[in-house]
Amino acid sequence: MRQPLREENDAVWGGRNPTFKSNEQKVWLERTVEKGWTAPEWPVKYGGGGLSKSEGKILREEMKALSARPPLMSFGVWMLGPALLKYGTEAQKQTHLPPITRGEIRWAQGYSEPNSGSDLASLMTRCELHGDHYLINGQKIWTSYGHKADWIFVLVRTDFEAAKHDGISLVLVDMAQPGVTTRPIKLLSGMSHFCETFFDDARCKVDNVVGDLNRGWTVAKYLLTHEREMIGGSAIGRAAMRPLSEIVTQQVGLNELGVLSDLVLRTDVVRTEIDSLAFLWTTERVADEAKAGQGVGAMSAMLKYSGTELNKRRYELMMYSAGHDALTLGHEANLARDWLRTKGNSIEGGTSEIQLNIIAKRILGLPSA
Amino acid sequence: MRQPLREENDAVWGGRNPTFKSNEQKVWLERTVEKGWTAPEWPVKYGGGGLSKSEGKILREEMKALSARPPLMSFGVWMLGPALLKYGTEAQKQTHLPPITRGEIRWAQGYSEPNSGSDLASLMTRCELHGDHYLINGQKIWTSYGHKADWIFVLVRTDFEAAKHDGISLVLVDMAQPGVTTRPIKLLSGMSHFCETFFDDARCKVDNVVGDLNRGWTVAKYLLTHEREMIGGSAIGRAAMRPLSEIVTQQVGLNELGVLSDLVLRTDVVRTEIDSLAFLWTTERVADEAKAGQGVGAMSAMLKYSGTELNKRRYELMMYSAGHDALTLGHEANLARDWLRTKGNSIEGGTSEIQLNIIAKRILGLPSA
Amino acid sequence: MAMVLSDEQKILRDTARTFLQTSAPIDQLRRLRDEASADGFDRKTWESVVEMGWTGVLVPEDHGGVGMGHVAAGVIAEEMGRTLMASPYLSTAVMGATAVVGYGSASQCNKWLPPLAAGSLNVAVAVDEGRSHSPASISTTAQPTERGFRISGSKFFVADGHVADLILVSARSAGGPNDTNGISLFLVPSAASGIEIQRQTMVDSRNSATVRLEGVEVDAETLLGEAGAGYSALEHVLDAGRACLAAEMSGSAQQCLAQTVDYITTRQQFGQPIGSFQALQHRAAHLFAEIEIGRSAVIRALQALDAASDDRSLIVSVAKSKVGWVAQLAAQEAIQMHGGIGMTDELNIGFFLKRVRVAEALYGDTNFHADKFARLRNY
Amino acid sequence: MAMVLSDEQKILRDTARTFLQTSAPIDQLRRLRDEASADGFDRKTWESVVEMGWTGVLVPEDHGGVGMGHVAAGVIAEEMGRTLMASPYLSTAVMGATAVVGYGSASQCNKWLPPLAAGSLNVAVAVDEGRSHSPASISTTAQPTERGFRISGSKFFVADGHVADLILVSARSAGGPNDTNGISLFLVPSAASGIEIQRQTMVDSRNSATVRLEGVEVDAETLLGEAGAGYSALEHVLDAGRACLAAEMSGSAQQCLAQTVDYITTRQQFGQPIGSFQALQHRAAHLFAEIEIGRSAVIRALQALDAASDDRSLIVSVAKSKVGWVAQLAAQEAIQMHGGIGMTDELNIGFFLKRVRVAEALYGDTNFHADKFARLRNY
Repeated sequence: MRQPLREENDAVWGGRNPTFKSNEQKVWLERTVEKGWTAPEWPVKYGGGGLSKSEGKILREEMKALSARPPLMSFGVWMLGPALLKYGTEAQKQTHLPPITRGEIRWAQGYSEPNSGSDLASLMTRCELHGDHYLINGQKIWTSYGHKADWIFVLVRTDFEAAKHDGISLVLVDMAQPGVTTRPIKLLSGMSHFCETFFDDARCKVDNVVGDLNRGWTVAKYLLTHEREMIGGSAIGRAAMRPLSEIVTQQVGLNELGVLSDLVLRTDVVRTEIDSLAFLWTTERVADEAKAGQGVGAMSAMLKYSGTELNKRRYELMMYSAGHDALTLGHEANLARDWLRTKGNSIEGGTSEIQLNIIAKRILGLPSA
Repeated sequence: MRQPLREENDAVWGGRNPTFKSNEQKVWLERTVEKGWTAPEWPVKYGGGGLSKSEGKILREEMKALSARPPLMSFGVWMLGPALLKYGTEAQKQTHLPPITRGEIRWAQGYSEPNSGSDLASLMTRCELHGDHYLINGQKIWTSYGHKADWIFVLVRTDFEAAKHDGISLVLVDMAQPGVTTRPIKLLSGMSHFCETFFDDARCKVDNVVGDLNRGWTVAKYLLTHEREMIGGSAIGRAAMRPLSEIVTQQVGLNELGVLSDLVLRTDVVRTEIDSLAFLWTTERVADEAKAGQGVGAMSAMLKYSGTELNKRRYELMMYSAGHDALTLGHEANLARDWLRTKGNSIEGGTSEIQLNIIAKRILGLPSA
Repeated sequence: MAMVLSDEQKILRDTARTFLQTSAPIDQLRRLRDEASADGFDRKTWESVVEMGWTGVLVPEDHGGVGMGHVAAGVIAEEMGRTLMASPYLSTAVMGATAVVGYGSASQCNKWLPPLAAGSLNVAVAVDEGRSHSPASISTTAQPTERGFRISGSKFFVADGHVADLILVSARSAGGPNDTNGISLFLVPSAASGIEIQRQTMVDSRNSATVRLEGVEVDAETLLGEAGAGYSALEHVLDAGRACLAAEMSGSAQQCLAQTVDYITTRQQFGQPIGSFQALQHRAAHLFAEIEIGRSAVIRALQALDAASDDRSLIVSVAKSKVGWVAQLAAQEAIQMHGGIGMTDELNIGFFLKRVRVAEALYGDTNFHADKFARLRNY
Repeated sequence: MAMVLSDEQKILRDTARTFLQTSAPIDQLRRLRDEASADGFDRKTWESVVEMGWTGVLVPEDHGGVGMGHVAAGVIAEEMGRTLMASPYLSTAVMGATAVVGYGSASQCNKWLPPLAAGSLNVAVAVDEGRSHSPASISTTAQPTERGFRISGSKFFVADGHVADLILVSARSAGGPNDTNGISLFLVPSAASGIEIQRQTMVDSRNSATVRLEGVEVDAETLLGEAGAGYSALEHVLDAGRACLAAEMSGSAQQCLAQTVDYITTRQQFGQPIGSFQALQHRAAHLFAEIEIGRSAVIRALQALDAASDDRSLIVSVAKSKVGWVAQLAAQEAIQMHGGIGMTDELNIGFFLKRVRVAEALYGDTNFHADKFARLRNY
């Protein structure tokens, strides 16, 4: 397992029907679960490793130094867990956290709706009390791996009279029931891991509301911060990848003076490399500042914005350097597919425009219109 | 006079107290005035050349082919004249147009106010009837060459009850009176041709209102189109200047492979040259389309926006190529002064932001907030 | 020359727009892709194109064409760019015609132009041999034989090569790997013995082919122009293709902007159309300005081809480089402004992103032409 | 190393900020300019700077300094960038100290460091001879003599050269025009016979000088390090200067953004603060992101100097190139967002635009360092 992941398909996601590409993957997950290292900084009683932030950082660095693969990819670990730890009841924590750390339950995120994209709080999925449980009706979209998930955390409207942000709740729904169906959405890269998820009298027990009823917006925002950090985290991974110039030089070659043969491309590559390094250091600095209790909370918006825009630039330049080869369908490196996929980076998880709005308002304090 | 203008200071602006740097300048002006070629397309009876648009274009091209200098720089010709021809009374045309064509009266523009920049229509300069004349009180800013002008066309508020755009009039005011004073504003280049202009019970005859009273906003907008075209026109002049690459190559030199020694700068230079050529052709195309009765009226906003942004890029690259030399005060080429001056290009005559607003709303038809 | 369309060209534009939007809307390309069409284009629509005379747009009337010139050819390409009609138009009607009309002998013109104009002869241009466009870097050889030449080599990224009847092949009859001297052009029937054509579907759902020539024996009549002196003809043919690709990309960019403006005018978020947000307005306005600037470069390049201007290469490089960049900006901005739906295959914009990428790479990407421009200006 | 300031460094930052905003606000620079000050900096303020120990920031305690390191030196430079304090800090306390501390013999350290830390010795670095920065392209010669060397040549753009007591001169004792071998460094008293120093006021109202050396006789003791092997020492000294210039520009960029945010929050147009318009919000937010990314590069570069990292040159080039670009963006955006008032000399932003331009050019502009980065990565 000491090889970087090459594709998302190679990763272990767990769940009720887990798939492992090799026995090593299974063993690696079991060993890390024993140590609580699928969620190193969670309390031991919930299946975590009980490490402090500093210890967690050391573990991550050691793992990175070993080129160890992440044992488990999990929206439960990255997103729902932190929200449950902060806002969940003790019973919710005991019920939901340990299966997450063991990779037994795979979670999906039910946030966006067809008419509520950037304006998330305008969501209209209905959640109404019906005896001792809720009935949920509506549609979510951009549910990542919704067709493979076991449970879903869903933003729903529980008060239709209240102001936009005041009638929203976050509920936990088991997807293994007839009222929940999913349909994959084909992306322009030809791939599809996003789904539409439909709720048709889907049931949810009353004790599966996270935080106070009608106060889900607070929980939702907290969870979004972790989503941005997760995306920022994958940006770190990308930035630490093979230097762009190495890839480009191999493709394009050097001229008699020892500089890249395509002089115009060289300028774009060097600027992108400089920006990438400085961005990589920024992710480190923001993490160090957070650890030191300094820094600004909304910085995750800045990392999400700059990291995804930079990743798009990186792939554009890789496409230029690969030339005609990459434009052939079925080209073995699948570069074109990955390049097309990057176009969604600045849309999913909050568009670049939304991140800029957050920076403008929460960090710079600029006035609303 | 078959040498391009090197500096604005070299130009002939006319006026009650005209200055000529040489007798040739004076003779050249007199000769062109005789032919009506200071305003080639105006009617002969108002001192113009009586040429059609096609003939005017031929004249301009021939002048350019001869490298002939413009005989007269004149806001009267470029801006006020077209507005008077369209909206003025016969008496106003007879009174004001001939002195403009002869370079006898130099005009200034009184539009912006300290609190009415981009939001021009919020202007507050008062114009009130007082017997058989108006009294004007208020302050204008960014009056180009206000301290050297004889008359000024001023946007004033004549109805204080009406909606913002409905109480504005355009009036013509003689500056040779005690109620009008000017004060130059020092720009960051150290130069100053902009003024503040103060009106303190300045007088203006009732027949010096252009167009209908309180309907000045229509005239004002028409006049602004001509201002943008004028700025677009100077952009043409600039684009037709010595190619950027020639200047840069001379400064920076070529390497062993015959390409510019500064490889990174080379990329920026070539992209700017490509954009400049394509922009130059766009000014020609827009003119050809206008002549053919095609095209979009608000295109002047696009030319103003792109032309000024391009000019800023051009000067940035000239600064890079000149290196340390240009950073010394008193450097003979005065490049730094001109570079600093370009920073105002995208602000004066309507900011780039305003031009983009115009394109978005009037050309693309995007909705208002 | 005034940079406006003549009345004749305007009629052509309006006809083309109506025809293409009715008979070859972008859904046609989607269908061809989803059905994995063997031809990669719709034969029925192509027949209508032939009937309208578009295949003869550059062919003189005395050879069965309509001889309307490059501006007209570009008008058609621009309209095709709006609906992304797939067809051998560029290879055949633009580049093939430019080659034969410009450099063919009387007998070559008589032989090839009438069927080309009549739509019964498809041409493909086989020039590149490597990762990226570099027309002088070829190692395909043409050795003199008793009856003509023997050609051997491999050509990649040959647009529409799989449906070509005649292939324009550049081959080296003298000189070293990057010499512009020593390159000869041949009009080789695709059915000639020793030619192997392998179709490759591209990311834009259009076609290109790998063409392998193994000791292909051709007679002297296949030589276009003079032996060893074909490079300037090749550049001319390529420039015609580049200018029309720029026209096509310009049409695509305009379509991306138009669709985006429509979308943001109607899509509501935060209680108002997102097109009322100033940040999107300014980006759309900036894109509009860039598209307009690109359009001027396109018409200038097409006029330069018609006028056989000395500056043709420089002007064409401006157009290909500028519009290649602008069209990518347009497609990217269109996706971003469409938000979530912009990521999906369902939205047509993805087709534009893909086609523009391929068109931008074809016959020299924006960097290639920027570099060429700089070299033409000696820096 | 964690990329956060230590407690000691935070105290230094707070002290510096308070002092500079009180005692050396930007109006000081305006006054120096308008009065055409002979020194080009304020002697009284400089005395306070000396008292606070900033001139000794890189000088070890046993030579009279406080030895706080480059991160601390950068913290001071960054705060100076916020108010544009003019002083010989960079030449003397950063580059002069780096040279002597890093490469001086025991006797040179004993001789020069105590007065340097005590503020009684100003140093200037004389390296460039041409239009742009190119430290190996020198033709100033150092010929061996009986008692030492004879130095001849002309140096341009010597920051603070007119107030220097000691000039660090790079001269060629062997090798051709662009060789990095054969360069020697000398600590030459500015009073030495044969030196002519001509002050030049720069566009940023700071000073630089032309230093001409005509057969200047110096003894062997003036040689810093080994003869002919001075290039790597020179690069080290320059890197220290470049990193602190990046820190200074980062401070200037942050100040430009802060002033702009203040302005657009209050300036009303169309009945609302212009800072509520989304286009300006997004541009300000983008600028914020760029400034933050630049800040990371600065602290990383300063840490690399403290750690004597092998990657020092590469990291410093990232910082100088990135921040040089960001600071120009910040000044330009600040002017544009201020609108009309942004064009005037009355607004302080113009001083930032001018200073950033000079700082960006000093010791290699953003293109120079981009190119250097690419060469260090072998492409």
